[in-house]
Formats: sequence, C-alpha cells, structure tokens
Amino acid sequence: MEKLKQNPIVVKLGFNRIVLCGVLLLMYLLFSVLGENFAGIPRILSALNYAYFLGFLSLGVTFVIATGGIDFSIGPVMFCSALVSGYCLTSYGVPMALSLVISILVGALFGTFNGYLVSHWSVPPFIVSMASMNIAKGVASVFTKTQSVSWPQGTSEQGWFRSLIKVGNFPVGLVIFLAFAVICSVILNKTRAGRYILSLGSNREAVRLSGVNVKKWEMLAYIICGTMAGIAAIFFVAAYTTVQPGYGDQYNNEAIAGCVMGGTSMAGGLASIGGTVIGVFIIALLQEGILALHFTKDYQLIITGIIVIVAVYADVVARRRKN
Amino acid sequence: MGEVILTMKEIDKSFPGVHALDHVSFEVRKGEVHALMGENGAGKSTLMKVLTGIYKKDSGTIVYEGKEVEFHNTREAQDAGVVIVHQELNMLGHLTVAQNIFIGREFKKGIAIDDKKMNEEAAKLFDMLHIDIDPSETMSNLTVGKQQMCEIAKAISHKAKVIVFDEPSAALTEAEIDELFKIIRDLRKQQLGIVYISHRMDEIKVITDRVTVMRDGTYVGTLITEECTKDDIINMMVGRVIYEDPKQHSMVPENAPVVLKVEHLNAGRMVQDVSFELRKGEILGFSGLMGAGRTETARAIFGADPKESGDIYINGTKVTINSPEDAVKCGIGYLSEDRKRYGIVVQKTIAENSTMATLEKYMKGLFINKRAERGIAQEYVDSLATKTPSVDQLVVNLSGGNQQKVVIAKWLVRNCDILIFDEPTRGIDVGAKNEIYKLMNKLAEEGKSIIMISSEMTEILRMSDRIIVMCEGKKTGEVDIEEASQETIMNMATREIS
Amino acid sequence: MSKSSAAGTQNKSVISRLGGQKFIVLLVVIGLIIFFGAASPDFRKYSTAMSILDYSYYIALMAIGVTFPLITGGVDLSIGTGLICYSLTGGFLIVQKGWPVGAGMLVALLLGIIMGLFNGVLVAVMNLPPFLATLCTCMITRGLGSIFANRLGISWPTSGTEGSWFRNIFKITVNGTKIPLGFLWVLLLVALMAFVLNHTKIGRYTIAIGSNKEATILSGINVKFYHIMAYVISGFFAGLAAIAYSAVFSTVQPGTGAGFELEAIGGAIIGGVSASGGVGSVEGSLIGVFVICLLKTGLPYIGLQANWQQIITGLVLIGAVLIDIMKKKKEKD
Amino acid sequence: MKKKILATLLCASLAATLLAGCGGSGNDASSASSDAATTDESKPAEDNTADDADAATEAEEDTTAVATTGGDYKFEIIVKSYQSSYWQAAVTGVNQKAEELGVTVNCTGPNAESDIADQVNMLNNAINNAPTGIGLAACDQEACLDSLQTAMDKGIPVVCFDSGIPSAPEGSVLATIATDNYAAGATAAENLYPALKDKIAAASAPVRIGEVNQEATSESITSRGLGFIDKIIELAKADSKSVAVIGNEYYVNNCSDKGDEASADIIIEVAVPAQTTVELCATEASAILNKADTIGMFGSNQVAAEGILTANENLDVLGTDPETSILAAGFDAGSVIKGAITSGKMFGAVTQSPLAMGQTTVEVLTKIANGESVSDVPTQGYWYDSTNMEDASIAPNLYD
Repeated sequence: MEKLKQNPIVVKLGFNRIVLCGVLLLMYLLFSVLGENFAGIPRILSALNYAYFLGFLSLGVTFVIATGGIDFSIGPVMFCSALVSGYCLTSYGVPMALSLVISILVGALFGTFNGYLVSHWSVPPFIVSMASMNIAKGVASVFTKTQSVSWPQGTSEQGWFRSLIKVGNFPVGLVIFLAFAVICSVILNKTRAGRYILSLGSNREAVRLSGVNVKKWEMLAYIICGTMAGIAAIFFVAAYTTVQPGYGDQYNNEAIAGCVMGGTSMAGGLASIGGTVIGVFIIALLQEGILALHFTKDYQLIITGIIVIVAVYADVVARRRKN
Repeated sequence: MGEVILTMKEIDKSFPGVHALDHVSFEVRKGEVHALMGENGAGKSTLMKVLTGIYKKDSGTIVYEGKEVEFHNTREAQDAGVVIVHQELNMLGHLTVAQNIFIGREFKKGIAIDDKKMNEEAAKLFDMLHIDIDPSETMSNLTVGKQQMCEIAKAISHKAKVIVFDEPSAALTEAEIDELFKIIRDLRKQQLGIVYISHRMDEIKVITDRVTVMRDGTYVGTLITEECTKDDIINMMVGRVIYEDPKQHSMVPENAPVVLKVEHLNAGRMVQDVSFELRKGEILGFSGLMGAGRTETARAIFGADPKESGDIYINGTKVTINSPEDAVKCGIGYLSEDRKRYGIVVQKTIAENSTMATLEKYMKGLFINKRAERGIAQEYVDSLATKTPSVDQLVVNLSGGNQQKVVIAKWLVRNCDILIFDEPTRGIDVGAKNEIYKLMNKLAEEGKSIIMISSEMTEILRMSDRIIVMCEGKKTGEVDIEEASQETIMNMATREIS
Repeated sequence: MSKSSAAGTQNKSVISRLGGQKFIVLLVVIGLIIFFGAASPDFRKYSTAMSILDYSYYIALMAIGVTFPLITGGVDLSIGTGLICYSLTGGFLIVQKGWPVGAGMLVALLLGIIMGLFNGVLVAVMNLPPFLATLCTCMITRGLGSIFANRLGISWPTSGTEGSWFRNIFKITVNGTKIPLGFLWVLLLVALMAFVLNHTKIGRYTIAIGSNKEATILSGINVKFYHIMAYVISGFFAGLAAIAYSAVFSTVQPGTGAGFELEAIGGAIIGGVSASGGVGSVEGSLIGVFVICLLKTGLPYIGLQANWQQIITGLVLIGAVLIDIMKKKKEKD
Repeated sequence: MKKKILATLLCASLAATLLAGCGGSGNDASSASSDAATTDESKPAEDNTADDADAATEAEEDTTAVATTGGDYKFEIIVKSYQSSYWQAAVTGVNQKAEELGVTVNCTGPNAESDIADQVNMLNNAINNAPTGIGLAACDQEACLDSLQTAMDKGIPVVCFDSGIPSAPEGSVLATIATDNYAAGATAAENLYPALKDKIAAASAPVRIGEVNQEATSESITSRGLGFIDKIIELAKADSKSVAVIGNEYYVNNCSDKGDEASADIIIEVAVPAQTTVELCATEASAILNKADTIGMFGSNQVAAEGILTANENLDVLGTDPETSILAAGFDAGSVIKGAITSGKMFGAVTQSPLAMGQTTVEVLTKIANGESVSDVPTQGYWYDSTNMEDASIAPNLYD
C-alpha cells in the first residue's frame, strides 16, 4: 500500500484522486447491477445534464476556496443569471447569442461585487456570500417581475443553444465542460493568476509582503467564480429549460461538496481541478443512481454529506501526519 | 540554597531534521534563581517545554520532589506546581485579566463562575506583587509589559514550587524590570525554585544564583554566578570567539551615497517621528527591546502597514509607498521576523517561493516558464548553499536556516537594492547563522544596502556599520560601530523618554 | 492630539459600557420600529407586534444557540434544515403514530442534541473545518427529515384540537387578549444563555476557544469537550426552534429549512458576534435577529414586494459588517 | 395513426416489463406484437433521436409474444412535490387504484414544487425505467418538453394530471386530467363576493380584498389567482363598483382590468412571497390582514391558505360574519383548512379531488395500456364551507 502511494505515477495523479476515481467506477458498477436498465447511454446523458451546471459551479468555486474563501451565493447567482438573461431573451427580444453573453456578464458582475467586498473591504467571505445570495435572488425576482423564465425549446428557432449540451446523442457539453476544466487547470497551475491565488490561500501575508497585489488576485478568483456561475446558468437552462426566481441555493452545497470532495482544501492553498471534476461526476452519478434504485433525493444528500466528511477527514489526517 | 527540587537528566529530543536537545541535564534547588542561558536556538525553550509536558521527550528522566515524573500536558505540570511564564504570551485577549489568571480553575458559586471572587483574588495577587492592574480590565487593552505581569501573577497563583521565566524582561521597561526582580526575590525567599531564561548579562549577574549554559542543544556547564565573570558566561555560550568580536569599524566608504532616506515617519504608537539615512553598501543595525517599534518601522517603510505621515526618499527622489507592491517597485525587499507567517508559502516549492516577487519576469506569454523558474531558483540554491534535494522540494520540509535562504533568494531574484532583514537569524542554528552573516556581508560588499533589525546584541555589534536604537516607538540613539558597545546601546534602548 | 484621543477613548467607553454594537443595533431596531410605524398606521397595531414576535421566535432561538459555535470561531449551518428535520420527526410521531405531543417535542429536542453532538465531534475531535462539517450535516439533516417523516408534509395539531396545548407555550389568550408568552421564554432563555456565556465554564471556555484555541489548550482545559458543548447548545436550540416553528406555523414541509440558518447567523453577526470568533453576546444576537425580523415583516407594510425585501436584507447585512470593519479600522489607526 | 402509436407504446411497455424482470405468465399477445412491428417500421423518424430506444424495442419484439395483455403494467407516477397533503391524497388515490387494478406503480416527486430540475431528472429516470406509462404532474410547463419528446420516441405514453402541458409535443401527452384552475379560482370569487356584497355596497371608503399566491410562475397557481381576480372584477362591475388590482406585477398586468387605485371602490392586493413556504406566506398575509380596510382574503393553494390562517392566529380578524370580520377563502383541503372552516375561521374553500384525480390517472393509464382510446378528463373545483362539508358530493374530496 505504502509502496503504491510512493509510485511516481500515483504521486503525480494524486492518491486521493485515484481513490475517488475508483469510487466513481464502483458506484457505476453497483448501480448497473442493482438499478433497472442502468447501464447504457441514456442514463449517462441524464447524469451528465446534472453534472454540467454543477461542474461549472464547482470549477468556479474551486478558485475561491483555493484563496481560503468561500462563496455560497453561486447557486442563486446562477439562477439570477439565467433569469435576467432569459427574461431579456423572451421579453425584450434580445438575440440568443447576446443573451448568453448577458448571462455570463451577470455572473461576472456578482463575482466582482463579492470579490471587491472580500478583497478591498475585508468583509468575511461568509457574510458577503450571505448578502449577495439575498441580493441575487431579489434582483432576479425584481427583474423578472417574479416570473419564472422558460428558455426556448430545442425545436424552436432560437433553440440552437441546446446543442451546447448535446447534438443527437453526442455529449457536446461534456467536451465543453472538460475543455473548461483543462483551461481552469492551466490557469490554476501554469499562470500567474493561479500561482498567486493558490499562494495567497496558503499564506496571504507572505504573498502581500512579496509585493504582490493580493487584492487584485483575490478579487480575480471571485470574478472567475461568478463568471463560471454565469456559464453554469446556460448549461442549466439548456438541460432544464425553466428557472424560477427565489431559488438556487439548493445547488450551493452540492457544488461546494463536489469541489471539496476532490481534494480542494477549505484552509486554502490546495486545489485540484481534476479532483473537482471527479467529485462532480460522483454527485451527478449518485443522483441518477439513487433515482434508478427508487430512492429519493434525500438519500443522495445524505450520502454526499457522508462522502464529503470522509474525504475531508482523510485530508485532515494526511495533513496532520505531514506536519 | 535548599535541597534539589527538580532534576532533568540526559534529556534527548529530536525534531525532523533537528537534534534539538542532545542529552541535556539541568537541576533546580529550592530557593535559588537558576539562569538558563544560551543563544537563540540553543535549546533553552525546548528544554522547558519538555519539562512542562508541551513536548514529549525522546529519552531521559525528570525527577521532581524526589519522584520521577512525566507531565503529559501543562495542566498536569501546573497541578504539580511546575509553571512556565511563556515568552510568547498565552493570553486570551477577549477575556479579562482575572479570567485569564484563573482560566481552567475558576472559582465557582453553584454552577456560576464567581467573577467577583476571582477579581478579589487577582487583586490580592497584584497587591502581593505590588502591581497596579485592574483585574476586570480586558486583557487585550493592556500593554505588553502589563500582560507579562499578569502571566507572572498567574504562575504564582498556581501555588507553584518551580517557576520558569522564559525571557520575562524582554518587553519590560527598567521600572518594570525592577518590579519583577523584587517579585522574584520574594519568591526565592519563599523557597521556590526559579528558572530564569534570559539573554541579558546584567540581569543574570543581578538576580541569579547559578547559571547553566546551553549551546546548540547541548549542555555546556553550570557556574555559580558570584564566582564567574560575564566573559566566562559569554565564552561558554558562544564557544567561538568570533561571536564576541564586534565589527571594529564601518566598512562603508565615507562618500557612499544615501540610497534611502526616511524623514519624520509616523505610524501609530509604535512609530513616532523616526528619521534616518541608509547608505549604499551599508549594514544599518536596528537595536532595541522587544516592542520598541523596530519591526513596525520596517513595516511602515515597506508599506505593509499604513503610515500617518513621513517622507521616504530613494536615491534622493521622494517616493510614495502605500503598499508592499510600491515598495518592491522601489527596490526594497523585506525579510520578516516571522518567516512562517510572513515570509514563505510553506505549501509551495522552493522554485515557486523564489519567484514569488518576480513572477512576471518568468512568464512565457500567459504561462509561467517553469524551466526558467527552476533555473533561477537552482542558481540561488547553489549560490546560497541551500541544503535541499531539489528546487521542487516543498518549503515546509526545509530547516529554518534553509527557509531563510529561500526568502533571501526571493529578494535576490528580484534584485532589490535595499534589503530589510528583520531578525534574520531567529530560530536558526549556529552554523547556518554564520552562513547568513557571511551572505549579508557579501551582499553589502556588492553594493546592496541592508537594514538589520536584531534583538541579539552580539549580532548587532558584529554585523552593523552603524546602529540605530529605538525605544517605545521613538529613535533614541544612533551610533557608529566604532563607538558602540553593549552598554551604550542598552542604555539608549531603555532610556526613559521625557 | 493626546487630548482629543483621550476624549475619544472616553466616548468609546460610554458606548462600550452600554454594550458597543449591541447598543447601536438596538437604536437601529428602535429606528426601524419608528420608521415603519410612521409610514404605516397598520404597523402600529398590537397584532402586528404579535406577528413580528411570532415570526421571530424560531429565528431568535436558533440565533441564541448558534452564537456559541460562532464565538468559538466556527459556524453551524445545519440548524436550519435541522430545525425542519426535528419538527418533521416530532410531528410525524405525533400525527401519524399517535404519540403524545410532549413526547414528540422531546424527540425534537433530543434529535437536536444528537445532531449537535455529531457536529461537535466532527469539528472538535475530527478537526474538520466547521463550515464544511456543518454543511454536510445540513445536507444530511435535510435528507433525514424527509426520510423520517416519510416525505410527508406534517401539520402539528392545530389550535382547538386535542394536543394543541403546546401552542399555548408561545401564545396564550387571556380575556380575549393574546399574550406573547413565547417572547417571555425567549427573553428568559436569552438571560439564561447570557448567564451561561458570561458566568459559567462552558461560556468562559467557549470565548477562550474563539479567542486563542492554542492558549486554551495550554491552560490545561479539556478543549474538545467544551468545543463539542458549543455545538450541542446550538443543536439543542435548533430543537427548541423546531418546537417554536411548529407551534407558530403548524405545517412543516420536508425539503425546506435551508436559509433559516442564514437568518439566524445574520442576526447574530449584526448583533455583534465577530465572524472570526471570540466576541459576541447572546443578547446582541437577539437584537440582531429583530433587525432581520423587522425588515421581513415591516417592509410589506410600506408596500415593498418580497423580492425587494431580499435585496434590502442583503444590503443591510453588508452594511452592518462594513460599519463594524470601519469602526475597527478607526480604532486601530 | 393514434391507434398505431398506441400499439407501439403498448408493445414497448410490455417488453419493458419483461426486461425489468417482472415478466409473468404468458398469454397470447401476438396481435399486439405484429401491430407493433408494423408501426415500428412505419416510423423511421424515430431513428435519429433514439437509436437506443429502437435497439431496445427491437430486442423486445421477440419477447412480446409471451407478454400478458392484463395486469402486469408498471406505471411511473411523478407528482409535483410531497409538501402538502394535497399530493399525499393524490398518491393515495394512485395507490388505491393500482391495487384495485393489479398494476404496479412507482410514485416519486421532488421535495418542493420549485425543484424543477429535480423533477426533470425524475422524469428522465422514469423514462429510462421503461414503464408501461407515466403519470405526470408537471412543476413547469416548459421544462419537461424535451423529456416528453423522448418518452414519445420511446413509445411511452404520458398522462398529465393536476396541471396540463399545453405546449407538449403532439401525441406525447395522451390525456390530461386536470382542473380548470381559472374556473376554480372564479368559483372562490363567486362564493366569496356575495357574502361581501353588502359590506361593499355600504362602504364609504374603498375596501380591500387580499390574495396570497405562493408564486407567480406555475400555470395552476396563476390561473387560480387570475380567475379569482377577474371574477371579482366582473361581479363588482355588475354592481357598478370599480376595482383596482395592486401588488405583484404579474397578476396586476395579466388581469382583465387593473383599474386605478386612487378611484377604485375595491382594491385587490396580490402578495407573492419570496419562496413557497408557509412562514413567508404568513408574513405577507398578515401585512394585508392588518390593514383596516381589508374585508376579504383568498389563498390560492394549500400553502397560501395555511399562511393566511397562520397569520390570523395573532390577528384574529377572520370569521364568517362580514360585518365584524374578514372573510377568507382558501383552496384545497387538509386538516388545517378543514379545521378552520369547521371552527368558522375560514369562510370556505375550493377543493379539487386529488384522490379521484390520482385514481383516474391510473385508470386512464391502464386503459391506454390496454389499447383503449382515452380523452381528457376535466376535474372540478368544488366550493365547500361549513354548511356542506358533510355532503356526499363534497366529503370524499376533503382529504386530511
């Protein structure tokens, strides 16, 4: 076992990541054996639908958690983006392409707001999240006059945006999502932004005293997070069509869970995009499998909660051993 | 001097990479004040932490009141009567003085804590110690000195039989030190065993009965204070004569230009109207007691803390420094006293830490040029002789001295002309210390200008070309190395300001 | 210079003697009452006060409890969904299984304590970050509540029916006048928990842990135990809040409750609990809760739609914290 | 055409039952099988969307021969939520009927009516389970359309209950069992208005009628709300009283005449809480109930009506005498509302028959599976108050 852990390939990929992958595969096998008609493309496509928007939320929040912060306004922000842009689309006749841009912009705007308050005013991220969660819900509701918004169907003229998810049975969304994951991974590991975001999560003062403009980079993490929420909104409506004002917070926990499960540490400084992606797939598969076994979503929540506790505990123990 | 109350025999303790205590022995008698001396990192604090159960010893025995004991935590030690007054204050800032003193053993009235009685008892303690502190004051509102007094009161309130003072005087004013000594003499009269850890030679002569000296984690010897001279002790502490050698004269040419000029700098209580000049190739020592405002001055110059007023000139040009970013742009680098908190990012590699201040130079388009980054890091690992298997090593795995070198490398990579070294050798073992000194001298020779903040007199005297002394946020003196001596500096450092 | 700073400290001590932020927030509460009262005559009615109080009980109870984990420097996100979980389970046993109401209430309280214990163990013994640990238990309680109650929405016995005596705990009608008994209990509990916080070991060590955990351990205190206790208190009060919620709103729906905790935590923070721990008071949290409740209940009276209420609540929260941050900045300078 | 589709559906579902391991004793079903085979060939359009489904159907064709024509049906029923006892009654109805007919049902539903995405997932999952048929009470009219298409492509018949899906793909929803919510809302107005009439006539200042809707998004709620508003406007105009509608923008903008608040005799104030929970409905309701000029209230579903009653716990302004109290009309039943009507706190309410609705859904699904033709089944909203609660026509619809 120890030997296995020392194997350079294992080290490179990360032991926890490999374990998580194993969990993912095991779950799939388990569901295939136990569930009705579980194996096969349709279930996977259905699970992917859930994984897309959740994945984008998780990718975004990975950056914020890497700085040692937190953002649990992402769910409501995603809904706000989808509602505002969708309302522009359906009620003001804004073209589809522009609506998608608006969605991303709304997300980025909230990200900027959160980031500014956290980095420049040192408001605790927890409180900023709480406030902007309320604000996002309120703004969405005011903007849409408390109406839910249904995005155009795939068959309609403006339904082309749905091919972002799939064309025929080909999961375009998966390609896009993985591409974004790769981009995020590159940003996090190969660029200045990522270096500083991770470093300031680990030791903010040391980075600041190195003459780095930490405010800028910290804010950037929140902007990335908000922007991702805006993109998540597009994938949400492409899969589920309708968004209702006043909600969205149910997805915060799952997004954060996916990210943390994958090995990103709440203490900041450690983040793994690959882990986040696997974590998200686990949650999405879980929710699909739970349904197939005729259980309710409740069990999914409980199992997710337990997996996160186990994953984080493993992380805590590993760290303690290191120090 | 009474019978032996505490004996520590052949205590051995290792941390990963450091042999902190190498079979050290030590004893305390009733009614004596036993000084424990040694350079920083000699192992004094570690020994005391082993005694009070904070660290677990690897081997050796502790005999207390005739029985072999091993305390598993401070609570057990306290209950047995062995109490430590920590160097780093263990106070709970949000609680009151009395609440701090009686934490963990509150007086109770039914289920309620009897704060009134605690205040009374604390007041009695303070009366006994002749200290004027309101027990119901919130701890964080007190000055460092007062907080120290509270710690002492707390120790005494434990009905202690052995009290360890870990550098108690570092933050105290003369008057407060006198108070402290009065208290210690009282305690000695009551047949308590007292361990007194300090750097200050004068104090040792005044207050202690015996002196035990440690060096590099080993026991060097024990002397009767009355029978030895200051030099005897120093020789035992230093082991090498070189330490005692002050720099004889400044290495800086007369005509060296002024690179940094600070005028009337004000930043809170700890920096009041500080002005000085730094010349090219100079090592400017900043001396003073703990809490004198040296670090605060450095941080204000560096833009790490906001300043209220004052002008800074670099090479004669006035500059605005509002953030470390500005300072770094002006060519100033700052090596903090607390590396772990302010210097390095422990979860990152040597290479990543080395380019922390200069990353924009190691980019290939949008991406970090990792090869170039590793290259420059390797260059400095070689030139600073940092001991590490590779530049990809996480900094957390390095020893203190090597971590310090990584921080130095960070600023050298940046090519800063002005370097502020804040306690550059704190927590670094002696061998590495010498290397750091050599390095600083080399840097100065190469034309870098260095501000060195140090609490170690020998360090100040050995390294500085010129010395500025601070006390309570004000500059109280400036001497060239030729005129400097421990006495003159200490005099300035403790001068009461009218 | 020195003179003015001396005057400054004197000013500060006047306010801090009156309770610092608590005092300011109390003024805000009074200001809000006056404002709404002036803007809407309907707001001035006794019955409005009753509605506000009714609405405040469960948030206030949660806020009292969550003050403890907050002061240790942690947080408890599980209280909102926990409340619903306990209420559903208790109600299910009463309505579907025919248990006596008292027993159902006891079950709710017990569940709260158990969940608190679980949270405490996760945080204090297993060293999980409080935010994450309670985020997980938030999900878990949400699922459990739904499962325990068989996914049914539960209506606790309504007034007038058998077993509705528990409603009188919070509101009793004497000669046709409704007496907000619940407010009395809340005040008593605030007094009790303020006592616990300030005058017992549990409270003292709660503050100590939030102030400097390392130093507290070094003082030889069984930090784990007291750390767990903070979460147990929080869980217990979530249990109490569950009873209050059931008594006031009758119907409990599975899947709800997420968001309640934020109102309670928001209230506590507005009331002066520091997000970084060590500072806070139970009475402050109560006052803070009333700011939130007043906004929630008062804004409809001046004709603001629910969606505007959310925006305003968000802004007020940030405003409150910003004021605190500015104040600290000023003090530091 | 319709018959062909039915046959396809039947075939697929029968096969699915087998695949799922529930295959029972084999009677002769060859006619169905051959029918299915022909329809399959005649519908190549399916190919592009569901290769998989086709593969499945093909694989199943051989086995259909042994499938039964009777009992072994399996239906997936998806309700909007389990939050209110309305849905519990519907599920009870479903289960009762299923037992009676000897079919298997699997009821699911999201935790809250707002969890639209969850419901879509459940629907997709149900389709993947390849049941004989699906009964759906859609949370949202648009979100399910794609899935309905898939269901149709796979030959799974869908029956909507409680709420219709007007824009569903042609042929996917075979029947809708729902109440005309607009008419049901109007029913509440028809019964409430006469009781308030004298007071309105006598009033010197404008009077206020409040309406609490849990949201402004779903078809059922908005129709009820608008039905109520429009009916009041109509009735008031007949008495030559003017009406103004204020509050939530959706209802104001979509009612027949929003009027002018300044000059109106009757003001209808519409409140919508931020989320569909009882405590938020209660907060909104109490603000309206507290106004001195309020004479009537309407809560357009169980949650909203319970919210009004919760608010009244303090205010104690509701009753049945228009002179001394505010009259409140509710919607749906449940122990809280029933209790309030019995004790005279609530004037009356409109109930639907979720129990019957559930039963009918299963019945219709079975009929489809048997190859019978089906059509929409309109259900009704019944007004009930303390006087007629015991009536044989009402009592069965008053669930707890």
